[in-house]
Amino acid sequence: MTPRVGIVVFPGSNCELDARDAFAALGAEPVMIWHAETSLDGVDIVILPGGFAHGDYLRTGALARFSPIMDAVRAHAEAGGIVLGICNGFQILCEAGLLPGALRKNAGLKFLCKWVTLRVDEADTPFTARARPGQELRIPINHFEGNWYVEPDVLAGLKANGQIVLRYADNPNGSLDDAAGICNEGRNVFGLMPHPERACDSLLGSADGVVLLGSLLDHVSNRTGVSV
Amino acid sequence: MSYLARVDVMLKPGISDPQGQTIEKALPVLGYGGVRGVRVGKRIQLEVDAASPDEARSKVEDMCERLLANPVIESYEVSIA
Amino acid sequence: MSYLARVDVMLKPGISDPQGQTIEKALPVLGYGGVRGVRVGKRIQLEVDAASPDEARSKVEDMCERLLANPVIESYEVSIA
Amino acid sequence: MSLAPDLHRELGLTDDELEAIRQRLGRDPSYTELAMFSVMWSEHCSYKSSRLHLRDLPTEGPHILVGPGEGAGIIEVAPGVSVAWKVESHNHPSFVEPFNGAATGVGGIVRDILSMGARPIALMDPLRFGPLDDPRTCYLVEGVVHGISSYGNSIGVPTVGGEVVFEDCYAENPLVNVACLGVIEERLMHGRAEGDGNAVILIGSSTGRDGIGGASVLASAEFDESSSEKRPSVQVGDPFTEKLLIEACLELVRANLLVGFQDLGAGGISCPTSEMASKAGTGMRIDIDLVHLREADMEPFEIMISESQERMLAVVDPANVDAVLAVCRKWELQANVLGHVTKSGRLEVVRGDELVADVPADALAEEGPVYNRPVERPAWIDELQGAPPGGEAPADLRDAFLAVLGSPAVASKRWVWEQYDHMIFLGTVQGPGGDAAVIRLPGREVAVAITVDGPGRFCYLDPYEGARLAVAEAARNVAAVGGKPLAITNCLNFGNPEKADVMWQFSETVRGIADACRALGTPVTGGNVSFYNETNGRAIYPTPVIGMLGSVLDPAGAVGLAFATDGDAVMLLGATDETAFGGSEYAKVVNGVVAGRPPALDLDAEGALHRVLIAGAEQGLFSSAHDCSEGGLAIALAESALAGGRGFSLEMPGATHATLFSESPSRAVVSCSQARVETVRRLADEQGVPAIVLGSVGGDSLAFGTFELPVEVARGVFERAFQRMLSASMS
Ligand SMILES: Nc1ncnc2c1ncn2[C@@H]1O[C@H](COP(=O)(O)OP(=O)(O)O)[C@@H](O)[C@H]1O
Ligand SMILES: [Mg+2]
Repeated sequence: MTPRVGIVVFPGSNCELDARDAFAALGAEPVMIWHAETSLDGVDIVILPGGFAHGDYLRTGALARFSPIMDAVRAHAEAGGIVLGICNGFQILCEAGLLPGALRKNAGLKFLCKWVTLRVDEADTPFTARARPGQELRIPINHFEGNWYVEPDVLAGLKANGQIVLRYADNPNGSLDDAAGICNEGRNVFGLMPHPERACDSLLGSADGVVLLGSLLDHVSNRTGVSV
Repeated sequence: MSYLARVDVMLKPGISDPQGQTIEKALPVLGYGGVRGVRVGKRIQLEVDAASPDEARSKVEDMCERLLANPVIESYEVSIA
Repeated sequence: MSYLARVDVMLKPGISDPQGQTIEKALPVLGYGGVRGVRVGKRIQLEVDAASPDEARSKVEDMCERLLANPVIESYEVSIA
Repeated sequence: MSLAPDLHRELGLTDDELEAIRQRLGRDPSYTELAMFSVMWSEHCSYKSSRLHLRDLPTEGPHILVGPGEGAGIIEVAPGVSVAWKVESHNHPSFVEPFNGAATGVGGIVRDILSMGARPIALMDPLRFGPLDDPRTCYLVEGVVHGISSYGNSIGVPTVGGEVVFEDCYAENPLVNVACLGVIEERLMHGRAEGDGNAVILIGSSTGRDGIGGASVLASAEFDESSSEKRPSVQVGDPFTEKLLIEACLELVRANLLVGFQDLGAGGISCPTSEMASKAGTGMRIDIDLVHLREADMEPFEIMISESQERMLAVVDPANVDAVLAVCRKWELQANVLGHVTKSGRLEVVRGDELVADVPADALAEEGPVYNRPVERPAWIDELQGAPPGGEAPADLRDAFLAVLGSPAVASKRWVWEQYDHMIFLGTVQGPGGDAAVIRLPGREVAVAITVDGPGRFCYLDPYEGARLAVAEAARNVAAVGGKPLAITNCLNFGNPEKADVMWQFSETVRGIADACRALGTPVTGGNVSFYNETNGRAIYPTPVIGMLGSVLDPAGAVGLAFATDGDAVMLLGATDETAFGGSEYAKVVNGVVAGRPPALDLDAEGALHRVLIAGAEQGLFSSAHDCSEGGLAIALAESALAGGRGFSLEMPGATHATLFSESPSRAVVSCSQARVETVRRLADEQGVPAIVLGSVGGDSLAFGTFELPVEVARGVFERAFQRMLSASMS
């Protein structure tokens, strides 16, 4: 049996189909989950996809974190289940307190859609297991609010615990400590601004995203005995 | 009773404010010297039903804590008219 | 002398404010009934050098016309402390 | 009730038009009816000045499933795979308020595509502004680009290409056109109100007093001075609601719950109600008390013509009404049953039990005035065409090259397109920065190539030739990536049609488009006309923007413009006319001249070039292909080099400014392995296309023979010029 990947769809999400197609191409079984649901019906991995949930009105992720499904997402995370927030999903996880920090407007005050180079600084996580420490990945960003911030003392703790998983080789948005992707203390909840699902097909410019999404599938396969 | 509430949400001091900085850079160009400390935040207006100004205020402050402001980077002020 | 100026920029009445409407729709769901007329605008803070409060005010109002507000759709209020 | 004597004039209706309305109704129109006619009979909605000319456009072909007349044209790009393709203008609103004007322009064209039952999957934004050294221009550029970016990115439709052009003539009349591509998922929808008794449902945003400033004169006495304040002409876009509208409508189409539907744009509720009834030969009765209003005490005329954004009108079998409302509720969208379809052939509008309008649907939608406006070739055109084109040699060839490479028209627009999500849907095989964008269709193995082109200078010098050149260049861009040109949409931006010389430019342009489209086998599937782009008597260049669409059956075989391999041969396909400087970038930038005749175009040679490019791509012969357009051969070579991050050296003797900067059409620069040079030659010979080897790829400089410079120097100019000019004039 294959890993089931639950993709949460908020009103205003817009990368859910891309996430679905990328995971399907990797042999997983994508399951679309509407934000008003209250159950994740036993999926192995939860994805909060990119987009503009509730139009990003007020603040990115500010309204989405109150969606009914978020209680189930929190429970899944607390039970050690894998949760990945991509772009807007990362912003929602921060607003929901499942990941530390907040995302401000890009330092350049511009929306940025471009290819960037990421460095894997923590290779011993379920999200980066397929990567070599220090390996560079070419993956696009696509956001206006990717300028991650956290209080200095918290940052110190995160670095000490190795929770800054991915860093920009060349910081595009002013993000603190060049952070592009982080995880929680339990190393089962991940958030990143770049879009690995957009980098799973060399015809589109890069397949490096497979390293990250594939690692998650390996992880749940090994843990639950399901295989890809 | 219905009260008009005004909420001002600003980035906390010490947190860099690209919008403010951009405006601060643009002003001299337009011939406005002697301007400092530009900060850009949100002003939210709303009408709340409440029995008293105090009740209105605590209701709105509650909204700020949970929704209107993000405590990690923002501070807020509520005024009730 | 330096004065602290506060500028509140809001969409003119009649100009639709999708952001405000969306927040208004969300509030009851979060258990905040009895809230109407939510409008979201900008609050801008700045320190201006000027000889008098009046000079500070007219300087800032000038900036509003040219940069801080978009007169086509926004109205603004200036207060000098 | 009798109307104030010249109320109709204030609404933009002539005395004759009012008389025509009286005849259709057999009585005076009510205020509400007058307002409805004023919008439906406006130039924008009725095409009264352009319609006669547009009839000459070829609109049919085996692969054209739907031509002009509906929300968008429909083209079958592969067996069973159909796409919608359409361009619209939002020029004036974007001048008044660049951010919201451009944003709502995106929203409007996306709903046109949606109205066909298609999922919008790509946008393109042909933009034109005044000179870049004018701070006002920079304010407009920033606002327009930000508006498109924030709306398009939020609704999740990638903006995969466009144009940014700067000419003095656009200073007071910037052009903001937006094209949208959609893919038919389940079934094609039509804007027809079939079925007596079917329900009429308004879906989407609430209705406010948006965009009816013009009709404010209808305000009855109880409105005070601030009434203009109450009726802002500026509309604010709500991309969040648009995104919900897209998903909800597509779900309704998939579930086959709709009889027909149409978007609300210009004309507000008056437009789809009358058009859908008219197209189906039915009628409609609606109660505007059931319209979900954003503001209190709106008058009937306000509700009927309000241009509030993000709304669609659906005609639904009564048995399906609950299901439709349920889908809308799921997507948190307002939806209200306004009334029903009738047999009456009339649009009846009631408010409660008061009848506020009762007009024949055809009168509003179909029987608008049609004008055969005077057409006269202006005297100044001969003088203009007689003047020297500005092809004189430069003082220094290298400086001239850098001037052209760094000119606003040629320099990289990365600053613009990096602000657009151009990747969502995992279909962008080739995005901004190339010739045509190559978009793989979701869940399918085929792709389409799309591009927009509008060489205003050529059209100014000779509208007929300019229009042919526009179509040719657009098709060439599609062929360059290996796409087969199939059809065009077009946006015709012109001055005041009541002026004979503007109408001459218009008719010549349409004639040119028609001839070129016939010759290249690319019918016109629709488009849009924008007149009155004129301020203080100064009109814009006649600016037809051509949106060309082609098919790419093997996306992996699409060809890019980047030089790929050191040692590859660099070849030029097509003949060079070294005198083609009229309206060229070189003439404008180096000699400050816009005069003479535009380059001469032979459509047979053009078609032959396309066949070579397409066949070469199919056979996998090319490492790169790039058409020669603005800046001529020199810029085509430089762009391929910069894109590939590698230089080239030309072996051809003594490259002069005439060889390098002439803009003679029907040419492309390709690179291929030395082993394939002969095959390419033979392929070109078969089609009668001249093919010569210019030199080879490699090294880290652009070595033109007569001069040379490091790739990185050229890159610095090409990549930074645009942003430098922007920030320079901001300060
Ligand atoms: N330049 C043109 N060439 C061909 N068809 C056109 C042109 N301009 C408008 N049309 C067609 O006329 C019809 C009405 O145009 P328009 O009002 O822009 O459509 P919509 O109502 O969807 O905005 C559309 O089908 C459009 O394709
Ligand atoms: Mg080209």
